[in-house]
Amino acid sequence: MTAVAPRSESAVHTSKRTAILEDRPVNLDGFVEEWPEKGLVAMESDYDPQPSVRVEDGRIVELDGRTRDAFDFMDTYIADHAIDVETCEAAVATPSVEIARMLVDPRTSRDEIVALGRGLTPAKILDVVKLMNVVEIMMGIQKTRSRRTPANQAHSTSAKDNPIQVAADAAEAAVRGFAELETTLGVLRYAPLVAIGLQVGGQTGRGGVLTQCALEEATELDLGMRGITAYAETISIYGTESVFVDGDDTPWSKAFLASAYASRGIKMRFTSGTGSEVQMGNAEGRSMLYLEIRCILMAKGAGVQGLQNGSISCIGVPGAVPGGIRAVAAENLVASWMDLECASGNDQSFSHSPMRRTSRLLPQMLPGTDFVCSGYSGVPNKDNMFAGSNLDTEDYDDWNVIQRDMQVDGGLRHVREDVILQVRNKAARAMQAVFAELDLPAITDEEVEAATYADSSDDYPDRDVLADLEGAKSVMDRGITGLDLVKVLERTGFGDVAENYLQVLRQRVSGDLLQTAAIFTGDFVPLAAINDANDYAGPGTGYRLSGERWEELKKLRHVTSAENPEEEVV
Amino acid sequence: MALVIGVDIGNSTTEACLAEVAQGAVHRLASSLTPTTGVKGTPANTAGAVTAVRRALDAAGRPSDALATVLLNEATPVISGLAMETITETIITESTMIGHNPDTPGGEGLGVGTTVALGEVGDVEAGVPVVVVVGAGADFDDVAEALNRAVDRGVDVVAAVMHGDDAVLVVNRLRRRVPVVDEVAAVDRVPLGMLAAVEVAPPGRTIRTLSDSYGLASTFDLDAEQTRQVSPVARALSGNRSAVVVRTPAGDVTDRRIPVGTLTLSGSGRSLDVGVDGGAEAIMEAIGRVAPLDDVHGEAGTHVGGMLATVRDTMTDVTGQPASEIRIRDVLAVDTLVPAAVRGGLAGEVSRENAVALAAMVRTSRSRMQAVAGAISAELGCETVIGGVEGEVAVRGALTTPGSAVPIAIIDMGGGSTDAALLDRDGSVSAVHVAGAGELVTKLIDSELGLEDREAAESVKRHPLAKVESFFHVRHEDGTVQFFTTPLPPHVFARVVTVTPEGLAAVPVRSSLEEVRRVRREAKRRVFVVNALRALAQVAPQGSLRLLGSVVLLGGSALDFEIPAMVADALAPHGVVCGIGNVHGTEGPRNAVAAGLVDAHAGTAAGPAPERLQRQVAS
Amino acid sequence: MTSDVSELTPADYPLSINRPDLLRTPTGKALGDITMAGVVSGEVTNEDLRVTPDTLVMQGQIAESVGRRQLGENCRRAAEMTAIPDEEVLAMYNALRPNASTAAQLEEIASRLEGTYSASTCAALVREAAQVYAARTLLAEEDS
Amino acid sequence: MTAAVESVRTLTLREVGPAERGTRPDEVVIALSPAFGEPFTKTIVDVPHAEVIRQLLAGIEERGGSARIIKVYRTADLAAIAHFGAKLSGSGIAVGVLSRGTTVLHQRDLARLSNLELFPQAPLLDAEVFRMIGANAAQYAQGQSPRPVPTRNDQMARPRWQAKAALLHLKEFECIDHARAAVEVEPVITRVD
Repeated sequence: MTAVAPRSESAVHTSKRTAILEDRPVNLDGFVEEWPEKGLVAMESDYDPQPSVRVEDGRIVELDGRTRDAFDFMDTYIADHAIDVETCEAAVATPSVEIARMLVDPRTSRDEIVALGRGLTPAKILDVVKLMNVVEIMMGIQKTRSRRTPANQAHSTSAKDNPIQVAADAAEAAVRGFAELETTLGVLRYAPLVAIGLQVGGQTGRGGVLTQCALEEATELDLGMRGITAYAETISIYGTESVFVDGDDTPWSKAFLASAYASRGIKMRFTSGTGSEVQMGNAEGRSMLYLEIRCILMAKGAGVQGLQNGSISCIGVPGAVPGGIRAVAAENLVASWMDLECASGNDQSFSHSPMRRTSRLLPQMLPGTDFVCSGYSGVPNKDNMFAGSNLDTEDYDDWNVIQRDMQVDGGLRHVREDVILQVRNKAARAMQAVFAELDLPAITDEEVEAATYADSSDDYPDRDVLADLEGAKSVMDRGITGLDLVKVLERTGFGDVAENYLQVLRQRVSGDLLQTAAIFTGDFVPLAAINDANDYAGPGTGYRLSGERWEELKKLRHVTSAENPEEEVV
Repeated sequence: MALVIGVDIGNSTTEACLAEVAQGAVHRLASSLTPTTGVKGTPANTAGAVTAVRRALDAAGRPSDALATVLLNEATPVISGLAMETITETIITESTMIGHNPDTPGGEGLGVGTTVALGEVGDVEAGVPVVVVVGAGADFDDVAEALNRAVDRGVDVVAAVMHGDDAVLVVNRLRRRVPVVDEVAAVDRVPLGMLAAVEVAPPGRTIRTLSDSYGLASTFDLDAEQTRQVSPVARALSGNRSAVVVRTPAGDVTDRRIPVGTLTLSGSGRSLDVGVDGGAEAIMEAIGRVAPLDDVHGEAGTHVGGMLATVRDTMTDVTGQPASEIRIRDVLAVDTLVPAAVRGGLAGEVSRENAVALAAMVRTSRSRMQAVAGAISAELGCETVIGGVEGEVAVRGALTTPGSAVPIAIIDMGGGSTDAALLDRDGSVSAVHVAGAGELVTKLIDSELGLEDREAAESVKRHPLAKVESFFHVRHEDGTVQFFTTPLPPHVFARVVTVTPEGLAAVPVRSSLEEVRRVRREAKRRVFVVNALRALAQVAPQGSLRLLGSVVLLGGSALDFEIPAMVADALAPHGVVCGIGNVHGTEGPRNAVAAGLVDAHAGTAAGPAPERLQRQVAS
Repeated sequence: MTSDVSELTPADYPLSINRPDLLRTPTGKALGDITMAGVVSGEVTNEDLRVTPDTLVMQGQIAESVGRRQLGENCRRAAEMTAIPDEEVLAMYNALRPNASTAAQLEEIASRLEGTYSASTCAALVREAAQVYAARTLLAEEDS
Repeated sequence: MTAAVESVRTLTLREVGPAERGTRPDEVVIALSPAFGEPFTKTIVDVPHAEVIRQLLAGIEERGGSARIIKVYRTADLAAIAHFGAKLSGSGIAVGVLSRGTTVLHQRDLARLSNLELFPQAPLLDAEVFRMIGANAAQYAQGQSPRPVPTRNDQMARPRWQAKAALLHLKEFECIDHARAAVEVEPVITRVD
C-alpha cells in the first residue's frame, strides 16, 4: 500500500510539468546514494582489493592481496578449485585493458578468452570488466555465451496453487517457445500436484520442455529423483563467508549437493546475484560486483554446469545505485566468460516504469544469453509466487514485437489463438485423466473449460484444498513416479504427451543434459555448449536470426497483408 | 483351487479381499483399500474397483491373469445431501442498543445521560449528565484530554461510546473514571441528544442493570406497559460484559422466526407437513409418525425445496432414472446454533441464532452394478459376479470377529449414511440405511465453532484436543500433561490444538478447549448416537433394542477415538453388548463386506448362501 | 562394461544420439529398450531411468575434452555417489553445513565414503572441508 | 483507525539503568535497536519513532498488560535483539523493533531465528499495525492466543524500498557499540504543537 502512495508533497509551489513528472511511475522507484565503505556500490569502489596472485609449490599462496594465512573460506575455495594454477601468474600479469579488448574484439576467439579467464582472480576480472561500457559488455556476452542458440525460461505458478492452472499456463508457455519452466508454491504441501501439472502441461505444449519446482533441498531432490521434475536451480550461494554461513551452507556443502544432483542424472545450476551481501549487511566493504565475481568462481570451482545470476531477488539494490544495471549486465558477462551456462535474471519485479523495465532487459536480450529471463512470468504477475517478474503474460506481444523490430531471438514466438486454446484445453484434459486414474480429487469439465479460456487464478472454480492436499500427500506416500505418470497418460489416450514425457525421462540414462547449457530441441536432440557451442567471431558469424526461425518471428497478432491490405496476415 | 477377490464399493472407500478358494476352504492372501471413484453403484466405480484389485494382487505378488473371479457387492446407490437453515434472527430497530462484547471495555459501573458528540462537549452546560460519543480517527490522548477539560469545567461526563479500540486507554487517562464501551463500528449512527445508559461490568462479570427489565425500567423511568415492551432488549443483553441502551421513540429489538419452508413427508399411506422452523425435534417426531418413509418433498421456492431437488437431480444424473421416480427414504434433522450478525446492529453485534441441519438420503431400486461388472471383466479379463446385498454380506464378515455369535447386528458408520443390519437366528437378514454420518458432523463442528474452514473442522472431528500451555508442554483434553524436549512450533503457542499423527495443528478459534470438545462430542452424539439407535430400532425384532444381543461396529468411523465408546454407552442401558469389529481377527472394522463376499462364494460362512435370504426392511 | 572405451571427444555428444551403443541402464538395458511398449508391459522400471556411474564418467570425459576440468570432476564425484542411498546423501549434505559436525564426525563420513562406497574423490572433498572448517571455526562443539 | 496524528510528538529515551530481568509475569519487553530514537527518528516510511512506541504501549495497555523498554547496543540483528529482550521479560514475551520499522514478536524459549509473529516488510507497518502488535504481545504475555496480526504484502515494495532498507540497515550497523551494555529506558513523549 505505501509503495504506491505518492511522495510527500513539498511545501514549495510546483509547476504543472513538475506535477506531471512527479506522477510518472519511475518516481515510485527508490534510488539511493552510494556508500562504498559499506559495499553499497555497484562496481567501482576504492575499497575493492587490487589483483594479485602468487604460486608456490603448485599452490596459490596469495590471492588479491591476501596471503593464504589470511584467506577466508571463499578465498580458499576459489584458489584451490576455480583458478588454474599453471596459467594464473601469467594471466593476471596481462594488462587488464588488453583482456577487456580481447573480450570485445571479434578476432579473439571465445576459446582463447575463456582459456585466459581460467587463470584470473576475482579482483583481476573486476579490473577488466570495469573498463567496459554497457555496449562492450553486451559485445562480450554475445561472444562468451556458452550455447550458440539463445533460449528463455518461464515461471508457471498459481496464487491458489491450482495444478490445473499451472498445467494450462505451462502448456501455453511451452508452445510459445520457453525451453525451461519453473514453479513454486504458496502452500508447500501442494508441491507434488503442482509439479505434476507443470510437467504434464509442459509436455503437452511442446515435447522436451524441462521443468523445475523450487522447494527446500530434500523435497526438491525427491521430486527430481522420482522424475516428476527435470532440473533444479534454487541452490543459493553468496560472496562473503559470513553471509554464506548465515545461509547455513559453505562452498563444500554446496559442491557436495551439486554432485548429488548429477549422481541422479538431474541437471542443476546455482543461484547468486549482486546486492545479496549488502542487503544482509555483511558485504565486508566490497562492491556488489566483486562479491558476485567470487560467487561465479565458487560455482565454477564446484563443477556445477551453470549459474542463475543477474541480482535475482535483490535487484532493488543494484537498481537503486548509479551504474547498477551495468553491473548486473557485467555479472552475466562474467558468468558466461567463466564458461558457465548463464540464466540471466530479468525474473523479479524491478520497476514501476515500463520504460525502465525494458531498458533493464536489453543488455541480456540483445546479445542473447542461455536463458534471457530466469524466468519470465508465464502467468499474470499477481499469480507469480516468486513475488512477480520483470515481464509477465501481459508483455507477450510487446516481447514479440521487440524481437521483430530488432531482429533478435528472445526465445519466444507469436502463436495463433486456436493453437493456444487447443494446448491449454488438452493440458487440462490430460490432468483430468491423470487425476482420475490416480484417485486424486476429480477435475471437473467446468475446470477444464475454465483452464482453456482463463487468464488468472480468479478465472478458475475453487478446488477443495483439503482433498487436494490429501491427494498430494498420497502421491508422495504411494511413491508415484514419472514413469507412473507416463503409463497413466498412455492408458488414457494422451499417447503423444506420454511419449514426450518418456523421452525426457530417458535422457537420465544418457546424462546428456548434465553438460553445460543443455536444453532439448522439439525433436529431443540435446543442445548443449558442445554440439551447439557458441562460435561467434564477429559480423556474419555465430547465431543469426534467419531462415525459417526469422519467418516465424515476423508473425505478430496484427500484421497488415502486403498482398491484400484489407486483410491481416494469419 | 481358484483365485477370487471380493470387492466392496462403499460410499467413500472401495475395499478388496483376495483369497484362494478350494473345496470350501478359504485362504486369504491380501486386502486393499482405495477411495471410491464416482457415486457408489454407478459405472464410474470401475476405476476404483480395478485399482483395489490391482493393489491387492500386487500386495500378494500375484499376476492379474491368475485371477478367476471378481465378486462384487450389490451396491445400492446412496446419495446424501446436506443443508443448514437459520430459523431465528435478532433485529434491532432505530439503534436502541449496542449489545456487543468488545474484548476490552473501560471503567466500571453505570452511567446515564444525554448523548453528545465529542466535538460538542465543550458547549455543554455544567452540571448536565452526558454520554460522550467518539467518532473514528480520534486519538486516545486527545479524547482523554477533552473529557478531562469538560469535567474540570463542571460538565457531568458519565460515560462514553467510542469507535476505536481505545476504551481502557482513555479511562486510564481520566481523572474521573467512567464506563466506556469501544469498538462500536457504526458509532456515527448513534442518535445524539437522546437519553442513554452505558454499563460496564468488572472483568469476569456480566452486566446487572441493563440486562434486567426492571433495571431498564428504573433507569429510563418506564411504566408497566413500556417495561413489557423493552423486555427483549434486556434479554438480548444478558450475558454481556458491557452494553449501551439509547432510549429512542420507536426503538425496539425483536427476535423472530424465519419461515424457511415446509417438508412434506409421506409414508405408511399418509402425508404430513412439517415446518422446518419448528426445529429438529418436530421434524424427527413427524418422520416417526409416517415411518417407514416413502418420500419427502420440500416446499417449492424455499431453501429446503432447493436442497431436496439437488439431491434428486444428482441421482437422476448418475442412474438415468427420471427425477419423478427417485424417492428420499430418510431425513435426519439436527438442531444447531450458528453465529450470525445482528440486523441493525451498530457494532457488528453477533448473536447465536438457531438453525436446523438436514441430511437427506436417496436410494434407487435400479442399480447399475451390471455395467460396473461388465467394465471390470473387460479391464481385467476375468469373470465378474454380483453377489449379495451389502448389509447381508457385511453381517457375514462381521461374524468372523472373534467372540461374536448369531444373532448379530452391525452398524456401519460412513461419510454420508449410517447402515445397520441384523442376522437373526433363523438366518434371515434385515438391513437399513439412514441419513446422516461423518459429513454432517464436520458441518456441525464447522458452523457451531464459526470456523469456516472445513480442513480445521475435519481435524477437530478426527483428533483429540490439547492446549499448548508453554513451548515445552501441552495439556491433553483428558487432563494429562505431556512434555517436550524441543520447543513446539510458534504457530501453536498458547492455542487449542488437535493432536494429529503429523503433529499439533492449531484450531482457529478463541473458544476454550472445553467448549471445542463439547461442540465436537455433541455433534457426534446428535448424529452417530442418534442414528445408531434409530437404525438399530428399525432392524431389531419388534423394534426392541433389548432383543438385539450383540452389535458390531464397522466402517471408518468405528476407528474413531471416541465414537465407538459413545455408541456403546448409549446401547448399554438396553443390555446390548457392543464392540468394534475385527474381521477375521486381523482386519479390524475394515473389509467386512469384501471378506464376506469371498466367504459366501466359498459357501463356508455361517448360515445359508445369500441368494436365499432376501428380506429388505427399507426397500 | 564400458570401462575400456577410449577417450571420448565432443564429436561423441550427444551420447543418446551419437553413441547409444555405449549407454546402458542400471539393469543392463540398452537405451533403445526404453520404449512405450516396454513401459506398458512393465519391462521398463524406475530403476532403468537412472544414470550409471560409467555414463557419468563418460560425460565427465567429454566435459574435460572441452576444457571444463571442474565439471569433469563433479561428474566423477557423482559417479561415486550413485551407490549411496538418497537419505544418506541428504544426511551427508546436512553434516557438511556450517557448525553441524565435529572434526571426528566429518572424518567418520569421509571414512564411510572411502570404505563402504569406494568414493575417494568425495571423501577427499569432505576431508578438505573438515580442514577449512577447523581453521575458520565452523565445526560443531566437541562434546555434543 | 489511523490515529490521525495532527500534532507531532517527539521521543526521548531516558536511560534509567542497566537492562535487567523483570519479574512481572505479564510484562512485555520492547527491545529497540541501536539507532532507534537516536540518531534515527522515524521508520522507512516516516512513521515517527514516538508514534511507534506510543502505539505499541497503547496496544499493551489496552489489553491490561505492562511494558518495559530496553535499548540494545551490541547487535543490530532483529532476531537477536528480540530474543535478548524475551530473555529479560518476566513473561518471556518481547517485541523487537529496528529503527527502520521491521518488527518481530519473540518468546524466550524459542530458537533465536524462530518467532511468534514476524513483520518483515517495514514499508507496510503503520501506526495501526504497531497498535495491533502491542495488543497481541500483551495477550501472549497473559497466556492468551490472539489472532495473528494480518500480514500485508506488496510486490512493488522491492523496487521502491529494497535499497533504502539496505542503507538503513547499514546505518543501524554503524551504531553498534560492542562496549555498551543494554539499558532500560523510559520513553518521554512530548507533544510539539
